[in-house]
Amino acid sequence: MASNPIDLKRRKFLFSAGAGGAGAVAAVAGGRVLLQPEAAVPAAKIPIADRGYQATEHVRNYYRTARV
Amino acid sequence: MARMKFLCDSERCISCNGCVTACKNENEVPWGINRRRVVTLSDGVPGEKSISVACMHCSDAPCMAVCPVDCFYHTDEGVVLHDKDMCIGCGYCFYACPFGAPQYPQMGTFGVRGKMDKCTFCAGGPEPDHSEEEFKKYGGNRLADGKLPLCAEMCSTKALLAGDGDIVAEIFRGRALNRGKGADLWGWGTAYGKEGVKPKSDKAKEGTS
Amino acid sequence: MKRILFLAALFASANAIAAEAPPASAQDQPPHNNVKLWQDVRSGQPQFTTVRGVETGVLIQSRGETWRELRNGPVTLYGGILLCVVLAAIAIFYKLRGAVKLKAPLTGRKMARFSYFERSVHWSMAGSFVILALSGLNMLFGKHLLLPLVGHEVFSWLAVLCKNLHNFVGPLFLFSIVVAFFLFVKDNIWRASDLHWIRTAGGLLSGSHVPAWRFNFGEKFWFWIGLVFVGLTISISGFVLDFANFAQGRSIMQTANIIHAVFALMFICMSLGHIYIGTIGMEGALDAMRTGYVDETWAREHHELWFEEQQRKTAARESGTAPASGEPAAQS
Amino acid sequence: MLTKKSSASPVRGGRLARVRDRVDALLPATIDRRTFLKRSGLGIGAGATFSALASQVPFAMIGKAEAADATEAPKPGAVETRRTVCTHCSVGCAVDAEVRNGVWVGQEPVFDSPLNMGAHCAKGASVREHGHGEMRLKSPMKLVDGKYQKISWEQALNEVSAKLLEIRKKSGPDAVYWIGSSKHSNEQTYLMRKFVSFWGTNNCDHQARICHSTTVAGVANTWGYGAMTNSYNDMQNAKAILFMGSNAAEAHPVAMLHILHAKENGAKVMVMDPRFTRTAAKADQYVRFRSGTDIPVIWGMLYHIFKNGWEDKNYISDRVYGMDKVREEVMKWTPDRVKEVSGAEEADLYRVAETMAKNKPSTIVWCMGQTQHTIGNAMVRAFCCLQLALGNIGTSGGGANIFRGHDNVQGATDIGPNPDSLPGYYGIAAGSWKHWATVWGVDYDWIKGRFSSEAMMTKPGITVSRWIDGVLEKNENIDQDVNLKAVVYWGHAPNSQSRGLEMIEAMKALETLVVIDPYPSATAAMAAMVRKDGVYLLPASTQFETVGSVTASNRSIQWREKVIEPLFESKPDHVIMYLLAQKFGFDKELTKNIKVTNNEPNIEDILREINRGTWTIGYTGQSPERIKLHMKHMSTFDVKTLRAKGGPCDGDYFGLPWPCWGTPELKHPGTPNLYDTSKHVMEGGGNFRANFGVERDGVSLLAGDGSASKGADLQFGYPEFDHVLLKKLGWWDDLTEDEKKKADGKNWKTDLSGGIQRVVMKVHGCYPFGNAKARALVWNFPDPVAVHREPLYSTRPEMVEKYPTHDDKKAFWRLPTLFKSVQQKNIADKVYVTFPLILTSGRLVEYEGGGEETRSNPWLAELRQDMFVEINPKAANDRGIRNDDWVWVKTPTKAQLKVRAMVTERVGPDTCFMPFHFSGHWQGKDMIEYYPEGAHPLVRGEAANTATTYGYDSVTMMQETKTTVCQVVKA
Repeated sequence: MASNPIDLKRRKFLFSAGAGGAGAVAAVAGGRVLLQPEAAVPAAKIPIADRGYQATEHVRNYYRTARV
Repeated sequence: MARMKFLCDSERCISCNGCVTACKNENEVPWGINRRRVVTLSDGVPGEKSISVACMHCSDAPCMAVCPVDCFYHTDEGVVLHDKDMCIGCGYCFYACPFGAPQYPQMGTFGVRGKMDKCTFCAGGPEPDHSEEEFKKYGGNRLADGKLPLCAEMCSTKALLAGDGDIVAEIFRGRALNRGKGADLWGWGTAYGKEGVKPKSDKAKEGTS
Repeated sequence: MKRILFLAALFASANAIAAEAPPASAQDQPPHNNVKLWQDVRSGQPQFTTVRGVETGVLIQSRGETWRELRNGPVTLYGGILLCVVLAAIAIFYKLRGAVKLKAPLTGRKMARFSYFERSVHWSMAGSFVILALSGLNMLFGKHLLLPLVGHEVFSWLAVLCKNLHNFVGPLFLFSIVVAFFLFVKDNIWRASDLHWIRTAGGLLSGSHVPAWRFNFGEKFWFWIGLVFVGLTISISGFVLDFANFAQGRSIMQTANIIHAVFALMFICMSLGHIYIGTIGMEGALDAMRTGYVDETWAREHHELWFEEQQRKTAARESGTAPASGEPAAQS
Repeated sequence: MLTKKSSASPVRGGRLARVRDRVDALLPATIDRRTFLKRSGLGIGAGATFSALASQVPFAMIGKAEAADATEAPKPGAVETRRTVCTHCSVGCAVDAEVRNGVWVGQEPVFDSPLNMGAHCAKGASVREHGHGEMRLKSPMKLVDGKYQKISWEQALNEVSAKLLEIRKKSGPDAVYWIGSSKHSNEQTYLMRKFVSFWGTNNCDHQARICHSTTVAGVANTWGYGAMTNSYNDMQNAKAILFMGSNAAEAHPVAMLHILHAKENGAKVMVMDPRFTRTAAKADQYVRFRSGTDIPVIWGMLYHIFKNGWEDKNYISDRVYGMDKVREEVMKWTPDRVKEVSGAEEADLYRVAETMAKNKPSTIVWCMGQTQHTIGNAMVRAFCCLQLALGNIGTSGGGANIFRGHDNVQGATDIGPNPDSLPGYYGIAAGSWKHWATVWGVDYDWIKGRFSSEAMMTKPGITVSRWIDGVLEKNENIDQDVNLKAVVYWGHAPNSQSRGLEMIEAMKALETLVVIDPYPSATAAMAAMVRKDGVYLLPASTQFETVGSVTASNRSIQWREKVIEPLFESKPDHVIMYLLAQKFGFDKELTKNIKVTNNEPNIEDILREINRGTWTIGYTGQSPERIKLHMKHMSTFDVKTLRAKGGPCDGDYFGLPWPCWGTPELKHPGTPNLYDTSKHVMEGGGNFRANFGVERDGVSLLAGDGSASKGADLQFGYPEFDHVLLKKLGWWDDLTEDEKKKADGKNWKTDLSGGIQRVVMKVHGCYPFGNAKARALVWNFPDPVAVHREPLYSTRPEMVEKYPTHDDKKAFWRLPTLFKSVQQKNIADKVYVTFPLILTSGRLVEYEGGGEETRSNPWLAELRQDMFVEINPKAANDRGIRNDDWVWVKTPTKAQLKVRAMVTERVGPDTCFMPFHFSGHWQGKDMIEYYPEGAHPLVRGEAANTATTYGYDSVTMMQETKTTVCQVVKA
């Protein structure tokens, strides 16, 4: 997981302290296990995951209404 | 990178509590936890003003500064998030936060102040975006969806603004100019004047942090 | 400057515009300015809100900032320094002075100093104190010292443990303090001999023996200032924080927390002295609290007046007469 | 894994994690929602469900959800977005509902909506909760031995219909009272009127009676139509905005979006109200006056306007009839007299009047503060006169912006169950019945046969505000053969009607009470408190569980898509109507033009039938296709004008605000602002209606020269069009042969071909209903010029002497109605001594109407947990009351309410305010034991109307709730 730079960006905090979190937390086994394959998916194929703010159409639309 | 900010325009806020329920809707926070609230000043007399308040995602966040386990972190956009797995429920962030943002389930019961809960700017938490754990612990993650906090998006009079600090400021500036004569702005300036007018450098720093 | 940043975050952008706004005409229309609004905001007085809870009507509680500055500043810094200084001082003292040794050889004759109950109370007090002190120190310094070493996951686990131990052991500590008070109070009442002890600083420096009753002034100081005053202060302030279910506001909790931290640090420093003198600092002292018995030599050298009194009592008991009604009475 | 929210668990369901999407996506498509929930509920945390599925599905398929969503077509389990409209007030806020596997998992703002631009108040932001509705009535129930028991739909329908038929047989159709709803869709509310007509009575009504009936009557009689003239959006064009008896910030919060925008652009906002409301907080000027003295206040303003010559003289001479008579009355209201009666200062009124006169276009807003009075109709007309004097009606930015209450109260008023009219304000004269009989495709005589007599068929029914008297009044005093024996509450809250103590007696006296509602609990609990049996509860679906159109306050019609399938065992109202019609034996007639599938009458067919028949108010052009197109292309509409620029709806006004004349094919764009002569009729222009003849006492009622709408062939006043006038004008031949056949002998209202409207408008630019003057003098009302009359319960005996109320009426909406005798008795009894405080009521932003639905919503209920009374610090101190104390509010009805005191400056020292949304406590006692199990609202409190007093408007039977008296004592 750590090989994915996008993952790292937001999670570096979590992992900075060493002890790997991913496996350990898998309380909801299904959910966690399922997420493993995602690391293999190239970043381009993940449209919005693990990203913060983006000035999307939705956001621009919101700004427009706030100007009224 | 854009710095996320909230701004409540007290000239527009009508204390309809839309932001409060929008938050509950998006994040399914339980009864007793209010990540956002609306406070009305001078209630019922001329000069009445209302302000919606939640975690402001401070640049120099007091919660972060006092947390004994260091469970807070800033995202790249300046959103203050925390890790509930680490939170020990000590209440220090609640003492430190001027806005009363931190909330605790079952607060008040002996020794078991639960894990702190607060506004996430609809940005979830440290778990993978949209994971079930993230939702359970922190609620929705709209930022990752290319959206903004629902409270601001749904504000009935667009009083509560959220988003890129520069754009939010520009929107507010437009309104202020429209209101004309600086009538309402005068008060804003005075208030900040009393606190010591903030030097431009700080403003700039904040914008980029 | 840093201090106002967080407030500025609230209305940051408004601020920038305010500077540009022409203020003149607005001043002609007082109702249109927001001075009152900002005064109300800054006042910290509760205003109207439909959200229920403690202080939900307060928009900005500024004292948290003071609390933060005190806690993260002087309390952490000077508290830490103080702890280090005390530890260092003790270490240096030990190096220079060494343990207080008995001058005379042991007699082999033991005399009872602490009953089983007294020892139980002491050790429950001591034990809970150690737990509280360590967990408390972890709350204050852990993130600076321990966290970088063990990482977030381990530290968080530890911190949860510490916090819960602290919260639950706290009341136990108070309970043992109260019991200890009633148990030991009568032997801690001021006596004329204490003055002598103070004048000679307990003979620690000179190495000479200063006669004392059951407890010397050092112990009495520890009892009254440490156990009673500081202990109760910590306990009460701790209870304010522990039992958050009486709708106490933040400002009370902030004050309580600072008091709690300051006194706790003081207490820890004092206790270091106590622990030192009760263990490696003085030969035979630990035995008293461990076994409840001390050697007659030890008793004569450190608590001569008490030793003599005990001897008289024993003699009286052996000769069949009742002991004197009580030491204080005998003394007066 | 449970996708349905549970109030017990903090964060279950809701916006589901993407992981869950995939799991859901894998469920067989045939699985129904309930089974799914049930099954998935077993495996909290994905374990059970997932492992069962994992064996069937290769892991590879369970990839990243986003990737899958992006590359593959939506499959079952994917998120679908459905557009609906908030059901909580009349602003018409659009809502995008995100649905997965039939579960409403997300709510998104619709920034494209020109009405609300994504904005919501507390209620709108929480509508998703209604898609879960744990506290709803879940199955039909029946009261047995004082406890509600679950029964099947079959049993419920059989028993209900048998009881009602038995009553019909025994006592005639007028013995059953049908209370419809302003929360029904247009189609349901229309079907309800038709349903009640086929049952054979005019005894039906809905919320508009106690909401804006005085407005509708007053305004329609002044200038033509009983509706908001402009729109929320159009208020952005106003230069001055006056609120009186309206608290938009709490009752219509999203309207404030437009209003504050206007304010920021320089409009002056003024609020005149006995209470300093949240709206007042946003005003530039606030004037407090004594509740119930609106007419002196308005006349006091007009006094300054006339005195200073600020009135629009040309406008008055061309477009207003009888303003001289108004002037006579107004000039009697000198400032000192106004001050004596209302307490409003001369300087304040002068300033408001000047602001209104010098900042044109200026608009006014009023709501229930104006309407719910014994002289509500007159107050409303006084406001009309103010706006007519200023020439503000028929201009963009001006107008009378009358904010309606419920989401579809406008639609229900237009085409719903009104006791005095068939859909479209056609009235109930024989001709009206014949018109609708033709549209419905049934024989007029058959309908007549359903009624007990022809006389009853044309006699307005009892109003919802008075049904209790229809039960309790002595038989010889009522104007129908029998007393009411059964009441059907079909989407109405009992606690919104006054005189709760007597309502309980009426409920006790009924033979049968049927409640059809998603949240019938207030009615159910009240009934169970006094009865052992004879009550049936039928679970209706909310508007999120069906489709249909809804008319916002600005007359725009929007389409709601079905968000979720009906929850629990509930059924949509029109399905229940059809099922009951089957039992009553008129289902065939009811759905003659309407396709029925699985007992569900087709909503679109119903709307088309409405389109075919409602010519009077132009509900004819809004075909389902056009409305849906608008919903889809919201972004093309301009926020300020509501007009589409380009796109498939080019030129249309959003929601085709009625009147949208002619057939859909005529493509009339709708009318954004009524009576606006600056626009061509085919562009939404218009003028005042010629509805009251062409002359009176030798004075022409037609408009002056040059005051016709832009581009009209007739640039002067003209009467309404019929086949005769068309022929006289030589326009008859503009009709097609087919149209001629249908239009002959008809007028613009009854010509089902739409030819008359087409020719008059499209070819000649004229307005179908003629061009006349507005009436400042409404000669057919008790007070042709509005005069002040004190409320029946007044704290000012000397004022009562000077301004006494009307004389009692013997038969008024079938009931004797008291005015003077009550007022005089109160003076004789010195009620003003025992009850020295004025009691008024109003809305809270968190709740709506009777509040059962919103008080069952935890997100809202948490914010308002106690019923309270607002009391001024002075009044409180005099009584030793402190903030948050429990107090008793006592009224002359001998009712006493135990509520919290809210000590506040919002009200003056002589006034108390209570919100009317609470119920569930009865004079100090929690009624929880009387509720059907699991269907009690989370928050309960005293209903304000348990304690309200007698008093009804002299025209519409509107209840008086805004000015009565009370005493408050510490509990």
